Amino acid sequence: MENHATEILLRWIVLVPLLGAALNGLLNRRLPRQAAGLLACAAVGVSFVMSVVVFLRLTNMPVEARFVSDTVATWMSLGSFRVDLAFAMDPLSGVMALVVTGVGFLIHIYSLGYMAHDAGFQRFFTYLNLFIFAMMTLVLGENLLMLFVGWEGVGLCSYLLIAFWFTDEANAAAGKKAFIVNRVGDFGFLLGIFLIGVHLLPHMDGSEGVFSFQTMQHHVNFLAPAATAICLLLFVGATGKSAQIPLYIWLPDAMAGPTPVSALIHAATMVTAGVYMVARMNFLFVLTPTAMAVVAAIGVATAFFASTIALTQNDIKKVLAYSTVSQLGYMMLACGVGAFAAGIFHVMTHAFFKALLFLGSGSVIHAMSNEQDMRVMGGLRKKLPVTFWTFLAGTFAIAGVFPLAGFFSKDEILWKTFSSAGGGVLPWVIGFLAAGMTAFYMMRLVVLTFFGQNRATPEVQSHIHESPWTMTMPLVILAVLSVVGGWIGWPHFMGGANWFEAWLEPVFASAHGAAAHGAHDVVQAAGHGAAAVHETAHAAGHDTTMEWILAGASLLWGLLGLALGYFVYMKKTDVAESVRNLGGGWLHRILLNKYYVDEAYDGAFIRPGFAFSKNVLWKGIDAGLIDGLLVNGSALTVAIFGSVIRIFQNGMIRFYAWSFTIGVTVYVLYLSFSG
Amino acid sequence: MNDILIPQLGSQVGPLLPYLIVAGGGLLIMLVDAFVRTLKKDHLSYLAMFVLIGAVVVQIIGDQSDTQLLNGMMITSDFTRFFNFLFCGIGVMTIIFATGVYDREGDYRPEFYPLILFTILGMMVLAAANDLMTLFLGLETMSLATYILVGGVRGNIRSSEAGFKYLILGGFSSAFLLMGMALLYGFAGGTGFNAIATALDAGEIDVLLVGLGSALMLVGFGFKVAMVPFHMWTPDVYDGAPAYVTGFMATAIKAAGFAILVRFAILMQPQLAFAWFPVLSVFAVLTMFTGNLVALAQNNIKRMLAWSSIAHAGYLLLGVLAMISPATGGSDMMMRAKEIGISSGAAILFYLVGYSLMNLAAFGLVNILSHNKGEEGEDINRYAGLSRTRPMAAASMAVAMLSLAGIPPFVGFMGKFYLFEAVVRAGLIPLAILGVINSLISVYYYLRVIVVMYMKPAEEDSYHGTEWVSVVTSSVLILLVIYMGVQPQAFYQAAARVFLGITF
Amino acid sequence: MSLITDHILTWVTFVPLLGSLALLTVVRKDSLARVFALAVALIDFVLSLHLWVHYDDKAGGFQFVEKVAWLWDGKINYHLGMDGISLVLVMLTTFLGPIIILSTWNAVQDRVREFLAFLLFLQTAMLGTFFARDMLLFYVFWEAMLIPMYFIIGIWGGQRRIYAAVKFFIFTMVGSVFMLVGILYLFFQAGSMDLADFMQVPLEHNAQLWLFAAFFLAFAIKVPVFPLHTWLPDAHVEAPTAGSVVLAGVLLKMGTYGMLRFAMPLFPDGVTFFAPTISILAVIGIIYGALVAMVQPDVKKLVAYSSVSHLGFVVLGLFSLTSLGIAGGIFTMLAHGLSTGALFLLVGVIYERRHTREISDFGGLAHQMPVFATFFMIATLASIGLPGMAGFIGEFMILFGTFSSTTLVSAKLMAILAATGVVLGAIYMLWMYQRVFLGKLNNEKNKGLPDLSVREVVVLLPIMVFIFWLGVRPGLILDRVETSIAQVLEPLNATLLHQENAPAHHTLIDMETGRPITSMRQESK
Amino acid sequence: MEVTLTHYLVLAAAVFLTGMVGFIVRRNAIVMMMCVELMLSSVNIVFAAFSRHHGDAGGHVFVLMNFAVAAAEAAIGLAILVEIFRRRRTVNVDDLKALME
Amino acid sequence: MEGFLFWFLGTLMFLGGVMMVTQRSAVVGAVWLAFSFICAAGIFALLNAPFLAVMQILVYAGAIMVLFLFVIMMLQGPVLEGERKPLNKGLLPLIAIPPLAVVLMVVGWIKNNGTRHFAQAVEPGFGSAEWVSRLLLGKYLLAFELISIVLLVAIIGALAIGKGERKLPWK
Repeated sequence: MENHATEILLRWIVLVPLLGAALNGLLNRRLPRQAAGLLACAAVGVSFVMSVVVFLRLTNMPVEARFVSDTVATWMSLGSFRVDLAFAMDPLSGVMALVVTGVGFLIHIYSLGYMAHDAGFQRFFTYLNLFIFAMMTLVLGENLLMLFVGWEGVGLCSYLLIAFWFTDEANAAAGKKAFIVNRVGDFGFLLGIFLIGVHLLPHMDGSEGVFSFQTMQHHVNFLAPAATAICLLLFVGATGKSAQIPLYIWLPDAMAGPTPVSALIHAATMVTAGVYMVARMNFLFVLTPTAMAVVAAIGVATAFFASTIALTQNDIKKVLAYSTVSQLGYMMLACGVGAFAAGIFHVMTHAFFKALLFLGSGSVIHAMSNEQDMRVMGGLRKKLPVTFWTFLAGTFAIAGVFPLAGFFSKDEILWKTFSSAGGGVLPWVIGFLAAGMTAFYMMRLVVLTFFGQNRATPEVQSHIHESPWTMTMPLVILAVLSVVGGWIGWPHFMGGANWFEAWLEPVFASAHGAAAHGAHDVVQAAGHGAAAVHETAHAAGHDTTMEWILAGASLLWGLLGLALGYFVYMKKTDVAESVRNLGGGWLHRILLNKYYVDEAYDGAFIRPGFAFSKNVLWKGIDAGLIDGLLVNGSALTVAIFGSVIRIFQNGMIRFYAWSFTIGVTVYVLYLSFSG
Repeated sequence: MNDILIPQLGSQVGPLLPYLIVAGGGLLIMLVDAFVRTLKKDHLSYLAMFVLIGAVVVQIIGDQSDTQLLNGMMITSDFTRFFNFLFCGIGVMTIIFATGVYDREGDYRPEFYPLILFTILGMMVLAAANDLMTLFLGLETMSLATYILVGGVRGNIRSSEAGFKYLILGGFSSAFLLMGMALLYGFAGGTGFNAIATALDAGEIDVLLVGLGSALMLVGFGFKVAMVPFHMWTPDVYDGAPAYVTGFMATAIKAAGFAILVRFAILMQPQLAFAWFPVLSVFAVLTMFTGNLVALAQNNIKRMLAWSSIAHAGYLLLGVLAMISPATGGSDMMMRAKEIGISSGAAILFYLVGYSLMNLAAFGLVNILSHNKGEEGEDINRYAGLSRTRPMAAASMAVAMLSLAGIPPFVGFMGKFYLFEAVVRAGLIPLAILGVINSLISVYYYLRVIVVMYMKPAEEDSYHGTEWVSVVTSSVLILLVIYMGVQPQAFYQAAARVFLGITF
Repeated sequence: MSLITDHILTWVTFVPLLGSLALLTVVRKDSLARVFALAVALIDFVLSLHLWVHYDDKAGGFQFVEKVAWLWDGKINYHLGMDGISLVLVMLTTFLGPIIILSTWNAVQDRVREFLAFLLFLQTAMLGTFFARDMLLFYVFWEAMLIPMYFIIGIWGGQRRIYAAVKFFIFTMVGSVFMLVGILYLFFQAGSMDLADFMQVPLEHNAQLWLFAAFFLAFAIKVPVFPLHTWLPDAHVEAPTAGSVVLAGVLLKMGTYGMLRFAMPLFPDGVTFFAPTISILAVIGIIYGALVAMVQPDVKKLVAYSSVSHLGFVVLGLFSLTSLGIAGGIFTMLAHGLSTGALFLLVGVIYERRHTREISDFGGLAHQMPVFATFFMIATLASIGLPGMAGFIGEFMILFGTFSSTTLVSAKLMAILAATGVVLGAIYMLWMYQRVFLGKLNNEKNKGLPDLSVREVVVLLPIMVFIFWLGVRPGLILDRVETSIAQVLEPLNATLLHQENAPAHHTLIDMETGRPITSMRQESK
Repeated sequence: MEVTLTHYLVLAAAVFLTGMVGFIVRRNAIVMMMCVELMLSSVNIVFAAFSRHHGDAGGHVFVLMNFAVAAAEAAIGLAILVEIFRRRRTVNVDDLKALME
Repeated sequence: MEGFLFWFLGTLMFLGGVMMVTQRSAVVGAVWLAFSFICAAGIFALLNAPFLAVMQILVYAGAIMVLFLFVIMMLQGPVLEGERKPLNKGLLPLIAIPPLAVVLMVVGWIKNNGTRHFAQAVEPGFGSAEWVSRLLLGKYLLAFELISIVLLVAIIGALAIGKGERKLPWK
């Protein structure tokens, strides 16, 4: 009975935010601001509590049976094809649920203050709740299609929230861009789903959902032949949602939205959905080294590439955005090398410190009366103490300073990259360099913002003030989390238990099980997967020295980066200048303009597409060919025939008589010749 | 060498009564018009209608036997009775419409009433003909009277011209018809259809006499039903004649023409296959296309309807083709021949009735909507906004147009359905396809009238007519059009019964 | 009561006609006429609910059958019947009926009675088309539909209304006349106009191809399938709002319905022969429609072209020859009817206020009319197939069905190409939304536009509700049509099975059991 | 030499054609009507010839009918022609241009 | 003898027709036509149709042609001078097509089938006035009655058209 109750909770975890959104949305202006805000926060809070309850229940269950599911109804059903409207929680989704609702709750609180004076207060919280609903559907969805529902839902919410201040054309455009780019990714995602369905449907009898994760895992051997294709297609979707190359372009623009949105959606939760999905489908990914390699490559490339751009940006949020992209690259890299646990671990820690950083920057922007350009900031250390210290914590965390959260997750990822069969030295090196750059540009950010003299107009300066408690409180909490958050993953070689990995073990172990009795052509893939796990599991046992060395190296490297950043932008600013002008400054220009990728897309696809559609398809084929030539043409031909015949109707009796006789003659001749 | 047979006449008066009534009525009206001084406007029309209705009534209560009268000069059968109904009905409608504009300057024509009665008499005789001579005389009675109806509008040069054109070309064509008859007579050695039938059954067919003869007769009939290339008089004459006469010609005379065509086709089965079928199929297709294509270009509604009537003649000719189509081989050849004969014949008759209804409705409205003075009188654009000034008339006109275009649920569609069904049944699918293509083309110009009436704003000189009798009459016809479109069964069966007794 | 329930189909079909006659004769005042027409439509809807309740979808087949001899003593009958496929479309029709009438409350001020009469007449014709089981009856209703629509466009339409009306009429006629010849041929073969007897006619290969072509042309023009679509944008743009809604909501479905009901089961050879070509055309239509919609300056025209794209999906689904694809096709018919209907209603709302539909005349409306913007957003999302809304289910099943089809040549490629339509859909709809509703409200004329009135909300709300409801509980529809689909396509399966590339399980025959899926459904219970 | 049926038929044909051609070439309405009369009389000859050929009376009666009909037609035609002449002062059919496309 | 008469009358009849057609003056044309009709009467006579021959002269050459001449005289000038401009020579080939075609056909047919003789000799009294009139009132009574109607119609028509405007009696 009791567990039934907890199962029922699952649907409410998802629905309560929806109710909140509905109430807020319908009542809208009629609802006083405080009420609206509290309603929203309460909704998220409740679902956070419920998530905790269910999560605790999981912890009480035996390791292999940690799975709670709640089937609401049959969604689609036609013959052997069936999809359920169902939710489920296992260790993986449990973690995600906690992160989403937890961080989400904090950011709701924060928004109370941040949006206090905004006209669309109620609308904002409607969207936020809606987002939590969608995100929870994504996380708790029991099958791939439910996940897809959430997937599209969060896309919609991000669209709505990016374009929240829609009166500015740019914001609207950014929102649209985000949605469409995501759609491109979803295109691949859908095809992946189809491919799965095609291989599973024959073996269904309508008693179980086709796309249910359990079903897929159970019949994984039917999927094995197409594993590579499926995984790559799914990964296309992931690149869209998690802003990987080549579809990352929407994320920087997405910063047009209110800062809490950037924190919640475009840093902490939604963008990690891709990683979550890959991890979720790990049992399939491990069967295909190719796909894994691609994932890893894309991930590490993104990590490096984005951080180079971040070096030169002047908009405080843009810097954070690109850093987010590169961090996401790390997560993908982890998944790519089979270290799903590490990936998810980084998802969590990153959620903490990146949310923190964004909220901090929000607090700064708030103080600077909506100024985002770092070049006119500076010297805020005194004026915004809380913001400064929490921000600093976040910076060290992301830079991977021991013993902050970032250190553990990032270090583990790098180590796995180095050690596991899927990885190697090259990816490690690249990731390592990226880590250094991360530290550097974060320090640059901090220095430009908080140190030195303030470069803003006196009028602005006069308004600078520390944010209200509703905003600082979440900052503090998140700061604490980003300090201690990593400890649950304290690695073995430091004598920790790496509880986090152990917790996720059942989810990812099952993958290898499936791989083991998969078709024989994927055996060595399975072997590799097994090897990876084996290694992670017993790393503590033998040669931890290498691990120590790498950990130390990355720590030093991080510190070095921080120091360099501080040095360059605090003491010797001319150095920065000279670097910028390196080689005629072309390098800097390229980085500043993000490698001109947007322009490239624009020139390559968008403009030609429109021109083609307008001039060739519409004006040319539709109006010209079909309507003009075929339709009106045939009509004209008929008319012409008519008027030609009219000519004979000339009113001359004698001509009539003549044609009459001609008719007769023809007839007579025909008769005489036909016999 | 048989004797004078006045004594025998008594036995045959019964079946002859309708004919006698119409003839006598014509004479009576003539005398009344001549000698009764105190005539009021509608008296003559009442009288004429009374005569026609009387003829119909007598027809209904009279004997329904199939007999040959007057030494086989004519017959009475369901066939003739059917057409007598049709002709008399059309006559009544025409008289109503004519009376509607009776007091218009130039349109007062007391001679109209006797003449139309004689025209109808001629048609009735034509349909009942069982002898080349009867056929010819019926045809000429009809034609001569029509020449006068067309050309007799005093003070209207267009009418006179139309009349003369019709007359002189009619004479020209009847010369061909007569030549054909002469040759056929030469083949059969007798003018009676019975004689011809026996001669045909007797075997060896003289190709020249039969083939050329029936060909020339087809030419003659073709002239009457406006078959391309013998159609060219049609638009001009329809245009020049007063609208009510045009309506009468477009319906009654066409019906008469097809009556005799069908009659003759049945008579000559299956020898016509070689003499008529190939050329007639070409002519039929030409007729459909010419009619529809030229109608597209018309601005004058009477000319438009004239051309459309040519097109409809084309559809009907398809029916005739189905009737005479060389029956496909096989054991059940005779069976199929009969089946096809009945279905196509019934289809033709049904179509004639439906076509007459909708065309009469249209012409009745044209008759009052357009004062018959010169071209601009019938310019379609003068109907602009009619749907506001005279909704009833506009609605009736619209339905008539849709029905003519063959859109369900109106009789026009049902007629086409039966007709094309017969054509397909006879295995002439290409012809059926050409037929539907034509009804497609026709849609455009029929819709145009509706467009003008309903979708164009009214102009000040749009329409000035107050005559309501015609409008009501047309509306009644329209109700029939709809009813027959929804419940055609009874009418079709009546039409089919006509052919049950006939051997094909 | 039994007087009604025994002839329920007749009642449902002809109640609107009675209403329109009453409008033309008895009811004289415009205000009264509106109420009256609305009442009639509502009554019809209630009557149709009886069908919804009493239709037994497990049994399938044709129910509520009525058969009265009409012509040729029983060879041609007044024969009505309804199966699941008809049912859902009929419900759509009767559901939209009152909404449409309510939507014209203020829009139409000129000749109100005629307008409403035509609307009701149109409804009768449409319902009859869905119910007809006798080919001639079907054809009569099918053609009769043209008349009211022609007048609605031509009299109450926009600038180029006459051109549009005539174009609509002629285009549709072009197809149907050839179908008529085909019907006549079959009638000659079968000796009866009854669909069931048509099924029995053994036709040799070539005849099937020709007949299929004749039938398909008629339906393809109605759908419309590329490249026969050019009448649609004109008709939509010129038609008054109500006209556009009926057109998009129901009329276009006639084509796809006809394919499913007649063209496909009657001529299996034709289907298998033409399916590749048709699916290519469908895919072209999807992409082409989307691309052209993208560059339209006129909102209504944009929606019109989006219809071309959506119905491309439907056609693709039908000719994927998989139960999934076909079910998805039917579902999309509904979804499209709702979402596009809603879109046209919304465009009508703004047109009523501003008398323009040029996208460039708008911008920032969301600030001025938030409620309107919200409704429009929902409709937009529904039409781009956001999960959780009706559109998604249909598109997903269609694409999945196509993707998994083994009978269709290069099915996977088709599905992939078609899936790009989903992306394009998002592009043109959102771009339009952005230009109309977002940004600054800088056009003076748009300042002070009133937001949706209560009536307009009442008009739109039911549609919105159903958009979501169907999105979450598609079973509502799928359970209804499942059996019927299998039954409609039995003959098709027979042929497909006889071909060497026999279809796999997930077309309608299950591979293991060899039984049609319907039976398997039972066993899964 | 003996005169056969064919001779008469050929004669009739020749006369018929003469009338036909005349009808087409002449523009004088009255002459055209006379041409029609010519054609009719050629038909009469055919009737008479066949009547003789079969020894059947029908032909003769038919010829008589043709006389009457020809007369009637001539009467009406000339009447209308006079009516036209009143207004147009011409009987040239090419001048009858009131009715044409 | 018969042969000579046939050729003589036939040729003259034909020539009369040709002359009628080719004459520019209507009056002269009418006279030629009358001449041709008279020859036709002779042909009738050759065909054992004395009654027809007589009627031909009375009705045709007599009544009808007189009617024509009367009208021609009435209309005077323009008719006498006939067509103003001569026939367009360019059209001749077009006009010649039908008759030539027919001629060719007839010739060809005669070539193939040769000539046909009259079937039987005629019985006495064939074609006599009494013989014909018996038929008219006997077998062909209907035709006789109908022809009266035809003539009646002609009378009505001539009157109606000939008479000028008619006033509405009730106005």
